[in-house]
Amino acid sequence: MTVSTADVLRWLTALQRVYAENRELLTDLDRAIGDADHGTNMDRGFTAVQAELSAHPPADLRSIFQTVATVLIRTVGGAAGPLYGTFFLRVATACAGKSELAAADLVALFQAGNEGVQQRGKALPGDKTMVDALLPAVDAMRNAFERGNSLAEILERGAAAAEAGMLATVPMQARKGRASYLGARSIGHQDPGATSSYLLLKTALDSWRS
Amino acid sequence: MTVSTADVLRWLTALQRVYAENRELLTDLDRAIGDADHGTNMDRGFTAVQAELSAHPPADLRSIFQTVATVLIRTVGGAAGPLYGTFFLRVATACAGKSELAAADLVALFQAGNEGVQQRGKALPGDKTMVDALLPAVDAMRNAFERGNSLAEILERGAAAAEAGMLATVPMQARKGRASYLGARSIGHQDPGATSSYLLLKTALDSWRS
Amino acid sequence: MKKLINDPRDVVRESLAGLAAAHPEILRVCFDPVYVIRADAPIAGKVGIVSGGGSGHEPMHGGFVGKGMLDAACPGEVFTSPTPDQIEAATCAVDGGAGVLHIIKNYTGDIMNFEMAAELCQARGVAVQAVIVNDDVAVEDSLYTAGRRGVGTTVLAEKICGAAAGRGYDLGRVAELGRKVNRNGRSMGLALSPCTVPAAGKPGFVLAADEIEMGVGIHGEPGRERMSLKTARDLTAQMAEAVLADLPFQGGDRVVTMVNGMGATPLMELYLVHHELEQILQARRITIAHRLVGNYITSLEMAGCSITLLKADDEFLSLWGDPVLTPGLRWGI
Amino acid sequence: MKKLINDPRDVVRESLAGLAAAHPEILRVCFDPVYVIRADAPIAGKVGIVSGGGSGHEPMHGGFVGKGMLDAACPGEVFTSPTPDQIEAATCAVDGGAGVLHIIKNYTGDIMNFEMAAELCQARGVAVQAVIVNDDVAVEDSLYTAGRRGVGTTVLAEKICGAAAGRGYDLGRVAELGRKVNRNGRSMGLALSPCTVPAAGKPGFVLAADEIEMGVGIHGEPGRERMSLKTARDLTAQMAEAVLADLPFQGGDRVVTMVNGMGATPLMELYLVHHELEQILQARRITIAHRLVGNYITSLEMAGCSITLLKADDEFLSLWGDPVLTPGLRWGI
Ligand SMILES: Nc1ncnc2c1ncn2[C@@H]1O[C@H](COP(=O)(O)OP(=O)(O)O)[C@@H](O)[C@H]1O
Ligand SMILES: Nc1ncnc2c1ncn2[C@@H]1O[C@H](COP(=O)(O)OP(=O)(O)O)[C@@H](O)[C@H]1O
Ligand SMILES: [Mg+2]
Ligand SMILES: [Mg+2]
Ligand SMILES: [Mg+2]
Ligand SMILES: [Mg+2]
Repeated sequence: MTVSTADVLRWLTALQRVYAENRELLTDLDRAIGDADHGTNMDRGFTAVQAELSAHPPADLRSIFQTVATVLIRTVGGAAGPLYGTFFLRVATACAGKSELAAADLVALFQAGNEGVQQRGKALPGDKTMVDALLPAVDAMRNAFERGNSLAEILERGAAAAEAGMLATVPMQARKGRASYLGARSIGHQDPGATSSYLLLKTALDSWRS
Repeated sequence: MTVSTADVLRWLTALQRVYAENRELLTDLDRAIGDADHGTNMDRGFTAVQAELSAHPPADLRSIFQTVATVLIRTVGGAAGPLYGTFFLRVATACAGKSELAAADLVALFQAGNEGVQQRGKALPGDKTMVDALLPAVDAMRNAFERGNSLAEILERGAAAAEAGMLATVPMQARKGRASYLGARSIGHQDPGATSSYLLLKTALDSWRS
Repeated sequence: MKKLINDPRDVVRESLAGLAAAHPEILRVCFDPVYVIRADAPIAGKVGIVSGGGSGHEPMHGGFVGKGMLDAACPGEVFTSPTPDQIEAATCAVDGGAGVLHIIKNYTGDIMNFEMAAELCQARGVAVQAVIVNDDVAVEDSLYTAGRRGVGTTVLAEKICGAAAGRGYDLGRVAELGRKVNRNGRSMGLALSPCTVPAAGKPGFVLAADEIEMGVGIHGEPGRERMSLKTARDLTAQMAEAVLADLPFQGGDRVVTMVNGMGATPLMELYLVHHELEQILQARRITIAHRLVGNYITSLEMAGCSITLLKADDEFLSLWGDPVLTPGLRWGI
Repeated sequence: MKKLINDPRDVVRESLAGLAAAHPEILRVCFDPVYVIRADAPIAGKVGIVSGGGSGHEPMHGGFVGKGMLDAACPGEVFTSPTPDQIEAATCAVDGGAGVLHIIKNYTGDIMNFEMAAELCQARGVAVQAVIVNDDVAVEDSLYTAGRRGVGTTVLAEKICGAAAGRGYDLGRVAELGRKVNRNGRSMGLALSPCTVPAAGKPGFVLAADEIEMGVGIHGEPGRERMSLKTARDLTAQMAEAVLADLPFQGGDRVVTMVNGMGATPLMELYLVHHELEQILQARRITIAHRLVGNYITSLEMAGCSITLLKADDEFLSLWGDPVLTPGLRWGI
């Protein structure tokens, strides 16, 4: 089983719904250790992505992700904009020439995306950022792939690892981003960006499992 | 029995205490139909009067009231400053040459004070102002005097009439001062200035009755 | 009560000390009695312009003292008129031999204190004339009230009369000009939240979470109605209609507009309201010649805004353009 | 949430439309992408000065666009960094051939978005340099944080760099000057009340009736401590001590001071705080060469204030005096 262009578009459509539904949640998390806008930012960004994709449907996978990246960069702002923008820029490059994604492609693709986030933001695991959800997810997916698991299983492992990574940010002290200004006061709160990153993977699973 | 310079000074000392004690009450009344400062204004004024009287004790009755007037005009501000200032200016003039006040003097003195207030503020009875307490008090004192009542009785009638006049302002619609901006919304509230005027007479009674 | 103050009784004086310290090149503050005066007053041969009123409306009036506007301002206690001794001292201090104009907002206390002061000044041989500003359309005028309240037009009158005095208008002409400004200016305001007089310690009124006071006075006096919060578009339209209908302003008129913040309303919202106002006026073919957007006549930390429109003729517009150098209003210098 | 707005999603654009309408002689606003630009940009041969950041801090940054200060400002959504496409468009639009300086407040989002934009501009052949302002002493700097936040010194850097560019400094020199301003500027603020991002609808934090946040950030970020309200004297002293000790400022220093309102604090209180600050500095024989008192870098309707001190040399002071004509800061023109 592989992921088709249509699957990718379903994923992005689902992401708009998911970030709209979790807008308050993400903003509340950001209120605790940031500036109360992460939910609004993500919602604004993925709503704009949908608008752009339906206005000008791109030809292939690469240009779909290229569009996602530029729209997010243009509309999200804050820290999340350049970070998720870079994520999808790398994903787009990783899709170059592909018309559908096999298990290996998926792993490579999320890995490239996370590398982009780390290069742009210089965050390391444990800094209490989206990297703490993305990196474990990528590792889990790679292991599952190497153990020859199915695409659905790979996505399940990825989402599960992302969720664990997201929850693991609670006891962390932030070392990057706005939350780092709180020093020890950032401990005990779940990181909004790690949460939106978990939703990214969880939604991929839900959209592609079937 | 007559009112001596010492009695007048006791009255003024008592007035400082009375307006300090009723500061919140007068300000709350002014909050309902004005700008929430009448208590503060009266307290500030009569505290300054005491300070001035003890710093430079005036020689005679006239200069005592002259001092009261100029200090009130200088320190009270708002509508009450010029009004009570004019009140005591006229009282001072009415005391010219006197070293103590007999019943007739007292009546004439409060009458002169009220006339000053009316000339300065152009208020008529029923306008919901201090005049609604002062004018009935003056009339009652005059009647009592003409009926040959004692000074204590005259003061009692005056204070009682002032209190009735003060209470009578509740159903009135203000036609002068800040409260008039409320139109019909000023109905149902007791006028702060009528209340401070009642206190003026009530305190004279309490200070001189004995 | 949450304020950046020390003893509430010292607020006015300590704030004035800060005003003086912040603008030594523009003004001085005298403390006994209290008034704010142009650093270079008196100006020989120039009509002096003096205003005043309760404190708590900053930058009005002290912040409008300076070249091209006020020669002196008399601040009373918070929301309480200044006293005759202050006004007398300020008036005599700025008299350059050409007399002094008093610009007074129409409140019983202000009127009576300025009246007493004028009597004292005239006794000292200083010619004084008064302009009474009563531009608030929220309160209906009638024989049975103290009349309309003086609000935003006061700021425009102080600028225009200040410029005229600078050009050498004599006392009679400056006074007539001030009355013309008042005749052609109208204002209306609203409050989203109340304000607290420091000495009182409690809000002057209370509004529910979704309630506003339409037509509020600058001391928190009630206005036309308590109503529920609407969009900036609807609220601006409601204020503008009331102001436009009152003069009335008509198509082809040129106006000076002021969108004024009550104290706690962000500039972002004031610009948004100004945007709505411009569209309303454009639709009626009323031309905006000059505009002010900001905090000019405030009510402590009240949230809300007011709109002032002045129907302008060539004289107003020409005087408006003259240089002005005050803490609150500055251009051309 | 009580605000004078329409749809929360339109606040930034509608407010910018009002800014443009209010100051046509000074600036224009472009909407796709969104930026505020000097009416007469680009100025051939002059280094362009561009700043930007989240909206909600008005007049910063859009209100500082104009002659002698910024050539363009890029407003993001409320409290959210602007995006690279805005910054790229604004930068290219103001480039007069001498390159463009980006003045950036030290927030991860701002840094990353300006970085991406700079890459895009350089690809288009526009020389770009950046000055990062990180002057907030409330947050301890360390290898384990994103570093200190950028606050009040940004305003002073924009004025001084704008004047230098007007005098013909080249890009390298203006950038170096901006970094020198940042090295010599320190700030600290406090909040008496929180503020509400329109799109969020709820306050960013909550304070008890007697509580304040000492060292608050301009987005409502927590500072050094939650403490109970004290007198303006004590609070000013606490902010001043933190600022003075950090550089450190010493007797004999000349400084430019800014007592800045967070949005809902009356000017009366800001002047009172300035009065306290002047006394503290006098006692330490620190000379105030220039002062600002007012709302310059706000946080929506937050109540509170911040203090900024800039240790000034002759170059700063001379540039400070140059004429400036913007909606938020104006003199000499
Ligand atoms: N340097 C960084 N690297 C990776 N992720 C980061 C970094 N800085 C911040 N983030 C993520 O961005 C999230 C905040 O995003 P958002 O609230 O949209 O931006 P902002 O903080 O500018 O308001 C944080 O929860 C964190 O996960
Ligand atoms: N024209 C007037 N004549 C007589 N009394 C008046 C007049 N105007 C106002 N007052 C009195 O003044 C009182 C208000 O005084 P105060 O609150 O100290 O002044 P202000 O209204 O200026 O704040 C009113 O309650 C009323 O009794
Ligand atoms: Mg955020
Ligand atoms: Mg009152
Ligand atoms: Mg009053
Ligand atoms: Mg943000």
